Amino acid sequence: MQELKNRIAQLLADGSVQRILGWKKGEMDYDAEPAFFETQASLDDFVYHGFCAANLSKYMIEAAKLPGKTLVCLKPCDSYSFNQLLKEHRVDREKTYIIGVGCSGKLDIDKIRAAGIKGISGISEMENDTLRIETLEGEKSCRRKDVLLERCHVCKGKDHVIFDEQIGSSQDTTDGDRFAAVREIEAMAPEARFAYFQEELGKCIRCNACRNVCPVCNCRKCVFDSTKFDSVQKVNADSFEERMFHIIRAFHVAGRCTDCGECSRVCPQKIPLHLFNRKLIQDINTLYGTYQAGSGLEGKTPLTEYHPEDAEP
Amino acid sequence: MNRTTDALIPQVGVITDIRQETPDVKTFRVNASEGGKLFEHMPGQCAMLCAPGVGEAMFSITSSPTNQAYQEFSIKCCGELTEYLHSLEPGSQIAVRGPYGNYFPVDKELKGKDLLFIAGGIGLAPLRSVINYVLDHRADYGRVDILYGARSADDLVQMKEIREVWMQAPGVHVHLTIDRPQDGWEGHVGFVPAYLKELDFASDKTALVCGPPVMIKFVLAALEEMGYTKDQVYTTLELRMKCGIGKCGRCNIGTKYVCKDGPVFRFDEIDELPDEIW
Amino acid sequence: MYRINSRQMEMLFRKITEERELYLPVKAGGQVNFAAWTADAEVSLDTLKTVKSPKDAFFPQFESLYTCRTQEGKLTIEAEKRKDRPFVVFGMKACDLKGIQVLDQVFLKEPADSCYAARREKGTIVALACAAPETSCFCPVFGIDPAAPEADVCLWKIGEAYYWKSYTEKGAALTKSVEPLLEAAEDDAVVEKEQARIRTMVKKLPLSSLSLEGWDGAHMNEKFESPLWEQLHRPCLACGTCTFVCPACQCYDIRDYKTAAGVQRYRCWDSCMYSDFTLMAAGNNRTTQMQRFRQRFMHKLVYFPANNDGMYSCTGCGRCVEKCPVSLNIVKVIKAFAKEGAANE
Amino acid sequence: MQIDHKEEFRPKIVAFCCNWCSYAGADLAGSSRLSYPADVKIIRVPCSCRVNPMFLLRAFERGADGVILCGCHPGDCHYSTGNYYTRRRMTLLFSLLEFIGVERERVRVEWVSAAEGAKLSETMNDFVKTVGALGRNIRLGDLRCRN
Repeated sequence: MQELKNRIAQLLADGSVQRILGWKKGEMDYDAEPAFFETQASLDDFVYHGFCAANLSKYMIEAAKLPGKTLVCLKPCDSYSFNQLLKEHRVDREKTYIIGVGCSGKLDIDKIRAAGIKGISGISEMENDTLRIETLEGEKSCRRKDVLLERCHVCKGKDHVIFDEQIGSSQDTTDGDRFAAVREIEAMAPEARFAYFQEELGKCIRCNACRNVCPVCNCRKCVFDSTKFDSVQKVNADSFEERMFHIIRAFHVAGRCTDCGECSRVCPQKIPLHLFNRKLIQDINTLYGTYQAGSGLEGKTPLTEYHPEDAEP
Repeated sequence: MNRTTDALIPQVGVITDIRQETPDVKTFRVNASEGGKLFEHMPGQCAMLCAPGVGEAMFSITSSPTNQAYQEFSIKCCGELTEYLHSLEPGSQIAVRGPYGNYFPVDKELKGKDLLFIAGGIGLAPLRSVINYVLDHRADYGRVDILYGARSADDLVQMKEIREVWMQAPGVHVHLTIDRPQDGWEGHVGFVPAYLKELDFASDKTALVCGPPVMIKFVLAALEEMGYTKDQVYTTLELRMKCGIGKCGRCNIGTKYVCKDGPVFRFDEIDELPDEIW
Repeated sequence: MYRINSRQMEMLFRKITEERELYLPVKAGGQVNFAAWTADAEVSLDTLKTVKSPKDAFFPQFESLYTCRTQEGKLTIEAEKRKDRPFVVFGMKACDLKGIQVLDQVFLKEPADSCYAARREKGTIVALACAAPETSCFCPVFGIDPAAPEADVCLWKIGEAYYWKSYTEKGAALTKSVEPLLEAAEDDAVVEKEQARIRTMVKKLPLSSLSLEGWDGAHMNEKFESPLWEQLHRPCLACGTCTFVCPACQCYDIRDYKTAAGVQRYRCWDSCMYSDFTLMAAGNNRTTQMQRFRQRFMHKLVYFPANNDGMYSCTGCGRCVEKCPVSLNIVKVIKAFAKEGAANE
Repeated sequence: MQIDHKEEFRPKIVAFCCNWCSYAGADLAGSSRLSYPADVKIIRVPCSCRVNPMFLLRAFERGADGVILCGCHPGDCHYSTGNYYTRRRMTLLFSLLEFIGVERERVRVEWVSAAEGAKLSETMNDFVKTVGALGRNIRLGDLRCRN
């Protein structure tokens, strides 16, 4: 992290960039928040560690409208999101300086808690892929790979698809099949599938965190915020409404979703929202050829493209 | 005050008359479905009008409490609900709840004072209630000056009443103005704040102001220039409201809820609130 | 005081539901939230914080107010029936209870909200002392004692037993109805020892020493005009997570839904973080996210206490601390102001 | 839904028909005296491509038991390529609906030209029969919209 911090401090000092978009130290070791840094003094609080999971690319939509250049720290998976935004002309490349930061997988505080470690007051990442956790009841430890975010087990790879420079090393964390869960559900009977999603989506509180965090959910006005529309953004009065919201949201990002996994990470009720996106990605791959949103700037997306011999619905 | 028994449940109101005031303002007369008034109110109070399936919004009651027969609402067509209301015919039924909020202190601070009413456009609606109340209790108040302006002569509301009642009433002086010159208009031309300074009223009056935010801002500045202090000036605010009883949180400004602690505020009270009203 | 073995809880729930509805923390889809008890529900009383607060039991996220029907030009308005069945909310924590007291200040103030008032009247609260407060908790900051929730009935779980103490008439009535399952216990010392343990633990919590100095009506405009808001709000996603998990947030929206049986007018929770919160045809007085963000914290920490004898509209439950997608929360806001204040001195 | 009710069940069907082909096809069916059940409510759209997934879900929300989308044969779109996009969209949407456990047979896309009155009639009859056999739509409706 020190190398990264030195470099951004230098770029800020020599006027190459006007501000840094990175992560700021929180109250605890595990609650770093996205932040803009505009002065050298403020950089004291800059951090980059295993809990810096937030994807910063979406902030660049607004940041790119500010005067001057913004330096943004992007993890490998975030760089796909940025690329997708660039492709959709939502960010300004000229006003962005990208440092591709290394990534050894991001950590899930809820998984640590679920493992029975309570009263966490401090966490340090050790060399040997373990975490040393200070709790109210004394010191504990756990293996990194047991508490990684779901998305890190099916990582797209540790290469940045867009960057100005890269800093820091990465470590491969992929040990799962991205579509395994989708296939598992497909193999279930329709009634069981329905019951499964009923239970999962039934938890939805319509906080809109999944939508607001999603880099490609960037419509200026969301259809669910429309006053003309009686199924509104704020409540699931009927179990239909949560299905409606999540189906439409998944469909609106179909072919554009880079599978960054932010929706599932931020869901306060831990709904596996990525399953919808992965199902669509899997279908697109099977029917229209393998496609990874955000991997490049050229070409059309699967839903803005067609082939005369496409499969029938 | 016979408020609806349950604060959130409206009564059925019948629109018994609709008057086209200007191209985009209509005045609706509302009665209870069994006849008579829906409730008693005080000048400056508001009520929630609801067209089921379309929406619900707060409107000031423009008729005076001294009117024993009905309540009136002057409504400018500017959104979904108001557009729908404008499409209604007499005899239509709507849901009404209220009255809500405080009122101009006609029974306290305003008593015995010379009153200066300053209104712009549809902003006359809440003041009209006070003006007619004052005219019906003429002995309790001093001289009345009414300064009313609009974009054009066609946008002045309640002209019939202004000419036939207010202008004829003893001790009442009406000053009309429109923003731009217009054929057939022989009165004053110019913005309300400028005309106010031109008229240069004595500074011992109590002023009641309502109109578009920008007008209110400049009127206040002009009044201060003329020697008025903020505790001599009242206005009525409009913010988004849903419940009308100070609970839903929408019209919250600082420690105040406009629907319950307002809509009528004295300017020195507004000054103490965070600068978030306009 | 009474005692009941944790193995007997199932029977207790069954007994309660003979005469009353019962809401308690239930695990569904891996998450624990307050829900109606059923024989096959996976009850999780040991869960410290349900995802949503139990305010739902008194102020549901969705609630129908009345239905309008128009037939041949005649409008009829039929008010929804108010809650008329007694119910028990079982296992509320001290912070959630405080949340209800905050809601009381809003909804029971004249003119009282009849839907809420009916639920308050019919509801009996059985609270559970917090055996293991988390590091995200900061209820002592608001004068809350998690070792002694002031509910109709309070429980302490000690070993395999729940100690049961009733404080109010409602509590006594509930106790009476389940008395056959309870055994009398004169173990005040045991409970006091447990309370002392909890209080010692609470003192060690990292956020429990937060200072609220300067958060009052007297500093309203100073706080409002602070340039800090501009910085603080920047990571905010404008989602409603903090609002919807909060036990003390009470803002709501009223909307229409066209059903087969007429137009249903319902109210639902709203969030001051949402862009349409103050939007009206004539304009919007809070157009930026900074203003909306500021409103949430100013309301909780300044406007509300100024209007309610110093009672804050935050209970230190720490749900927003755990759930905010970008780890932004009320604690960080309070600390940022404290830091700024110290720097300016 | 009880089996013994099945006999009396008449499904509500919403059909989105392209103005340039299937809507005219429905006209032709009418003038050729080919019948299709009155339970099918046709909504005319300028192109099958106009149909947003939201339209389908709204139809279900409001009580439809089945939704069918009819457009020009691939390659014959009045606007050249609209129906090609429709095809991809609906393929993905239907697959997603099936994924969450909604009966696949409740939704269908059919290409019907203006000359195919008979095909339109057959398609509608068949669709009504298929949806009728499935029974009432429970998984994708808003209960408040039920009578």
